[in-house]
Amino acid sequence: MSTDEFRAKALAWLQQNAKPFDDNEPSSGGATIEESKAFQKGLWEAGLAGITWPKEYGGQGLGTAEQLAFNEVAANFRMPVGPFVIGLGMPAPVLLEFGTEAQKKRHIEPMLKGDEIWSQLFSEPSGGSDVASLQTSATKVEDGWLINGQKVWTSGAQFSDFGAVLVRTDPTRPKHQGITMFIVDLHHPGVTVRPLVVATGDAPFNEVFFDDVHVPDDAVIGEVNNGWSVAVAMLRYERVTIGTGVRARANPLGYDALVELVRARGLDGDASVRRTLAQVYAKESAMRSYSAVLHQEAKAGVPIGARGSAAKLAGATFPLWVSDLVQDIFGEELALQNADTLPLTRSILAAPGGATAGGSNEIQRNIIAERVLGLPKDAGVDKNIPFNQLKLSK
Amino acid sequence: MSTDEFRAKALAWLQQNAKPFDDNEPSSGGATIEESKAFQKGLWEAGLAGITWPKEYGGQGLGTAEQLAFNEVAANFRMPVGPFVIGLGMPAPVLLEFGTEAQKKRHIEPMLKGDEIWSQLFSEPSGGSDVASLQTSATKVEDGWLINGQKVWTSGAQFSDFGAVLVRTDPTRPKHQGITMFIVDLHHPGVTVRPLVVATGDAPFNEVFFDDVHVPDDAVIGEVNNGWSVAVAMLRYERVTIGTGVRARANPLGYDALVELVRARGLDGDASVRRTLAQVYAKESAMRSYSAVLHQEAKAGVPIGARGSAAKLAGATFPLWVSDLVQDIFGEELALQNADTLPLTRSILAAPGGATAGGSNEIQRNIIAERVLGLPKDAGVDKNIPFNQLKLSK
Amino acid sequence: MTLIDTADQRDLASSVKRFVSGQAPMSAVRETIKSDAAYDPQVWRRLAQELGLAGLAIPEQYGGAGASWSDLVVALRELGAGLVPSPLLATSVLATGTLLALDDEEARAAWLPRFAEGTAVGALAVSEGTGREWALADSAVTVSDGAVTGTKTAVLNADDADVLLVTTSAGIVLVERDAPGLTITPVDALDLTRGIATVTFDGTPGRVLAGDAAAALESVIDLANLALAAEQAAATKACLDMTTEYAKIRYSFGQPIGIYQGVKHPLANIYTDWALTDAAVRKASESLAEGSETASLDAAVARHLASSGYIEAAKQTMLLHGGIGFTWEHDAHLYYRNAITGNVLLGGPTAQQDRIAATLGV
Amino acid sequence: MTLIDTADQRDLASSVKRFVSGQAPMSAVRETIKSDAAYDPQVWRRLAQELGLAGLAIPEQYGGAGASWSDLVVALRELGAGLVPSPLLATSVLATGTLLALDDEEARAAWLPRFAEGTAVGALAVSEGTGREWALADSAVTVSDGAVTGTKTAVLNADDADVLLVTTSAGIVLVERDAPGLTITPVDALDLTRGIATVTFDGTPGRVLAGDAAAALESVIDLANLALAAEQAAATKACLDMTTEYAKIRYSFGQPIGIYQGVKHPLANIYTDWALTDAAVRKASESLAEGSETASLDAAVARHLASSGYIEAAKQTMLLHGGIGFTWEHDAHLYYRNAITGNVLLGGPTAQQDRIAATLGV
Repeated sequence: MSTDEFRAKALAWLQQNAKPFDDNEPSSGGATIEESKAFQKGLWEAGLAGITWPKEYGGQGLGTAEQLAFNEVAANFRMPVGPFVIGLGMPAPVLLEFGTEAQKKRHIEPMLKGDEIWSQLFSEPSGGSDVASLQTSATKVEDGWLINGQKVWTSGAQFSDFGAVLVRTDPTRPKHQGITMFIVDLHHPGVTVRPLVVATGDAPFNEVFFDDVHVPDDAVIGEVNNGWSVAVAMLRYERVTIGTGVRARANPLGYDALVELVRARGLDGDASVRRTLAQVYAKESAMRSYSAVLHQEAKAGVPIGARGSAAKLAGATFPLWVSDLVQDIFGEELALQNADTLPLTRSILAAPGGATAGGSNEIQRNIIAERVLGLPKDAGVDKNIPFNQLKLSK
Repeated sequence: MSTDEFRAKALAWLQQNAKPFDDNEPSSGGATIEESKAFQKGLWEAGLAGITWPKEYGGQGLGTAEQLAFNEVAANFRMPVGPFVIGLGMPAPVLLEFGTEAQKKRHIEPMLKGDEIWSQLFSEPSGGSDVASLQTSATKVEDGWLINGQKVWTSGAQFSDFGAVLVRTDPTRPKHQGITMFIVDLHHPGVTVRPLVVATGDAPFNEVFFDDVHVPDDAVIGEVNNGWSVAVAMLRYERVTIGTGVRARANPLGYDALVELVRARGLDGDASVRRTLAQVYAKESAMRSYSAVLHQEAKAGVPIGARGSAAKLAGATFPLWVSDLVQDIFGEELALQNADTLPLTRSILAAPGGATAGGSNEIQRNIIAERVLGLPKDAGVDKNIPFNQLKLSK
Repeated sequence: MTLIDTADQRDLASSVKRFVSGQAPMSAVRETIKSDAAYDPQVWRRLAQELGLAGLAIPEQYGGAGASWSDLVVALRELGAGLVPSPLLATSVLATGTLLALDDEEARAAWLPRFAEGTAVGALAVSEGTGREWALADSAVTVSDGAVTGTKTAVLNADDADVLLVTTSAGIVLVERDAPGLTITPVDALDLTRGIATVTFDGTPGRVLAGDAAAALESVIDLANLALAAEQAAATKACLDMTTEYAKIRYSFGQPIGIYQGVKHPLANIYTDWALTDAAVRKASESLAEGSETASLDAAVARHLASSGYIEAAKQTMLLHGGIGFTWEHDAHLYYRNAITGNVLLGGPTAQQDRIAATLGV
Repeated sequence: MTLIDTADQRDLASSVKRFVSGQAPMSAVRETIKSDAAYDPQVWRRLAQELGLAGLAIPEQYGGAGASWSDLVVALRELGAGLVPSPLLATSVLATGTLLALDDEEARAAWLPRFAEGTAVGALAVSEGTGREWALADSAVTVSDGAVTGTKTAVLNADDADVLLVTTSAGIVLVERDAPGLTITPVDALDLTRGIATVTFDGTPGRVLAGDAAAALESVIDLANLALAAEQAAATKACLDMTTEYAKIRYSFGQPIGIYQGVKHPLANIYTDWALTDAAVRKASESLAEGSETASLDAAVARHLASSGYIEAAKQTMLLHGGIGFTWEHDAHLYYRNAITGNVLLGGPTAQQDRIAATLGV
């Protein structure tokens, strides 16, 4: 099948099975988990899931050309695949890269078919930007390991079947060297998932508690005490996922949404409001152009390196900046939260969380300074000290 | 004599010998060095110089009350004492604190009488904020020391008779422990003073070169290799001098000057220009209020500590901020530098220098964070390493 | 002009601070947030009666303590730092300030003593939407034969008020709580610590108060600016202190995050802006208390700086706390919500700048 | 739309870069600054002839290379990074763009070939002061019986021009250098690398050019925005590179200052803003070259971001270099002067924002 034929096949299937994309609705279209599972299964059955993945594990064994063709076509449809984005974006490619034959055989196809939903469990309350300081532990027992501790900021844990969980297996080694990644059955009775309510009042994440959760020896992804390099690989996939994800829902702090509200209030005659909107448009437009530059460079084989951090930083600071500007424009109305301004205030409150997720602004600035500009690295006092001698947050 | 009598005496002398203060002229009134010397001599002869200093060295032996009374009265007059501000503000009190009896007898009275002008020579090209990394050296010779090296950012060196010069006398010790302060005769043939042209095109400072400049053993202020503590004392006096100096000339980037230009151009009908001016006024007014708060607290015995750094930081960032705003207001005219806008563009170009002098913004932020907020100190890798093993700027 | 607290003010500040930490700590504030009430009536009773804050700036002849506005500002600072919900601003600043600035002895005699003893809550209904926060001559609320008709927005503590002072095109009108045709609808406020409502009048009986309404409103604007600025400056400092303490105990890469200049420098900037703002609030407080001719200017300057500085401090508080600062359970968002609300209520950022420019005569 | 340089553009960029470092390095720029001339005629001759930049975007029928504006932008970037004084912007962008956008074959045939070979300099005289940088219909420069009267400000390279294109209330007028009643007065420009003059016409003979002047000027505004933005973005990167290198070799407290987050983070911010701006310039360049309907919008966006980003980068370059960055001998102030000038010339910051809003139809 030529790429064009593949594209036509994808288009035909999507036209039959998916709704056209609508900027004004969430891309998931509010689908239930069951609906999402059915959609994913349909995708796989149509040969449209795991396009570039090996056939032996349930993939289609096709090339990048087909993947790009699919992405192009799919951008115009509402894809209720939210529950699978993490699993297929991060744990699955990591399993393909580091997993045992048995692990790949066991998990990849069920993930592609929508039968298994996966989460990624790295972050801990005391860790923050310093993921490698994680304290959740796995203690060796006769027939495997016992996991105890807490993870946080876990998306989708409430409906996930498995998690890729990063834990400390040897606290006497320096912090990066005593970490292991496990496959954990999240239905284990020792696992408690609790929704995490954030500043907006929503609960988009979970806290996950592990209380003597037993995992067998063959649940290790990669090698024992070599989990950090597996985690680094997974975070690399995370960046790709974030960077090339499905078109986001129209941003209430973006130009399009703001200009509509401004017009509805007749504020577009005010010169300073118009100038503010111009500034918002300019920055947003430049972010789009920069993203296009990076994509074109990647396609042309120019390494992107750490420059994605500049896109992340710009994307994180944009809503924080617009948050101030909208107060000048909408004034009192923002304090009262009517149907019009609720999306705005929700986005304002969510912006600091968005800036923190995936690495704080400070971390991004360090990455840009060190890896793009080549400035010397932060002193890094903790690299070679045994973990159990390190100072940690309480 | 009561404080009121002293105030009356000061007022009478100033009314006879000084012109009233005028915001629109430099406080020195463009006096020549000779005129300044004559004025200073007159002040001393009238019993108005060295008010709180011991009589035995030429001071008046009076109290703080008299000093404050004089300051109050003098604020309304133009005082052509510019050439003496540094000498009397920094080296003189340091000599009184650390000098030998002979040094005090030799220098204090001539300084008070305007017969000796002094400079302070600490900064070096490679040092910057890190003054203690100075490289100008003094080598022990039989009858004293030979000084070689370069100082920079020296005010008034071109008309100074003496300098308080900080040099390295033992490079094998950690950097703060091998420094000595000397009294150096700036008329020595090995001393070369070269004006330093800055970004504005003016030359308000000098570079001073030392080429085998011999100083006798009794030119040491304090003890050999203990010069850093003397320097710290002098820098403390510097802050006092800066903080309580004579009222500055109207700032071209300040509200008063800007509103005049705006009105002359009929721009005061523009809402965004008016708002910009409002913001400038607000910040400037708050800086004045903060300065008043600190003065009132000092008077009430509340320690100011490092909070002066907040005033310094605000004062340094203010013109940098206004520099952007005036471009919005005056547009093209700023590029053309007519008589009206020349003071503006000069101030814009001078603002980064003003921010750097007396410690960069970064240093002030560190001081505020560490000494006011109590955050942990920067790692400080160089405290205990012999100076000649330290990495230095080329 | 004395910009530092007097001994009496320091004592007052300590009493209120002690009260806040003992009787209205953040855990109690969260209880109030969870409840339907805008504030805890017990806390208000004690603030009003035990600490005497409700009547602090009310003249003795009306049962108050006859202290100056600058004393009340000291109390507002401490309550603002703790985000303590109370009708103090609505009653003892806005409503009291309005009655004192007008010239209606009957209204003063009827209400100020009850305000002073904390047995009545007053509200000032001025706003008619963004850009019309201080509507008066151009108000769309009209009075005809003693009947008020129209709508007011963003009225602080309206739902708790026993009496409403309403700006109308006919002047300032007094409406009592039980008047017919009065509808008070609490709104879903961004700020969880303030009670805010929309108030509609439909032929509601009201009495136009005697006195120069425009002049009175001018002085109430100054009071509102000063009071909000005082609360905001103190809340800014609370955010700074909270974040500074966190930066000392939170470790990242083996060191407390407060050792990194990426954390130090934003905190130093917030400190510096706060220090200037605090000084501006002190200046405005004294100006108002002394009746200085720069009182309006100083109050608007204080409010402008306090509003914008608090927004930045609260935002950085969320950011520098990392993930934890984004959780509902952390107090950072309560401050951020309060900061945004204070920024846009009773005259937003551009309104303050316009007022500064106007008072400067630019 | 291709936002990354083509192979040809990369070659052109390297040639110009090599030329700048070899023939017009900062030491040579400083010599030019010291001289009375606005640029080094030798450098200009070689840029124009050897590198072929003067005629790059001029159609082949007029002796040019017939390349696109996006190619010229590549060259402007490299010259902008080195602050190389030259009349390229005045002649090959502003004057050439004006002639190409009008419809006056006589003028095109007379001047474009000379521009292309670098033997004539053209200048566009448009501004009549702040806020009136693109005066045309409302111009105070008038034409009566073929005689031009009035004054133009901030004319780039007017003193070097062989021909001036002048916007007047009667359209765009061509005035030759030797015309009587023409007075060109070089001004004391903040930017030491640009020749700027005031031009007065006192009954000066001039010919109104054929074509839609208003439409032509619109497209010249876009070209000016794009060209300035390209220079500014490249100069921003030059400032960033200079400061980054310095941060690696300058030691303070025993470490290179680039290890401190207080230095790292501002540089990372500048990098990020530059990366976005550079992308915006690329977008605008392609839009203009392709005649996209968003060309005006994209050009104004690029200029708005480039102007403000360069100001910040140049200012930080002075600041982060500490004392040395404040000396005359250091190049930082040359960039800062250039940044401020580029920000306010040919439409200042608010004008760009207004243009963005207008093209967006807000």
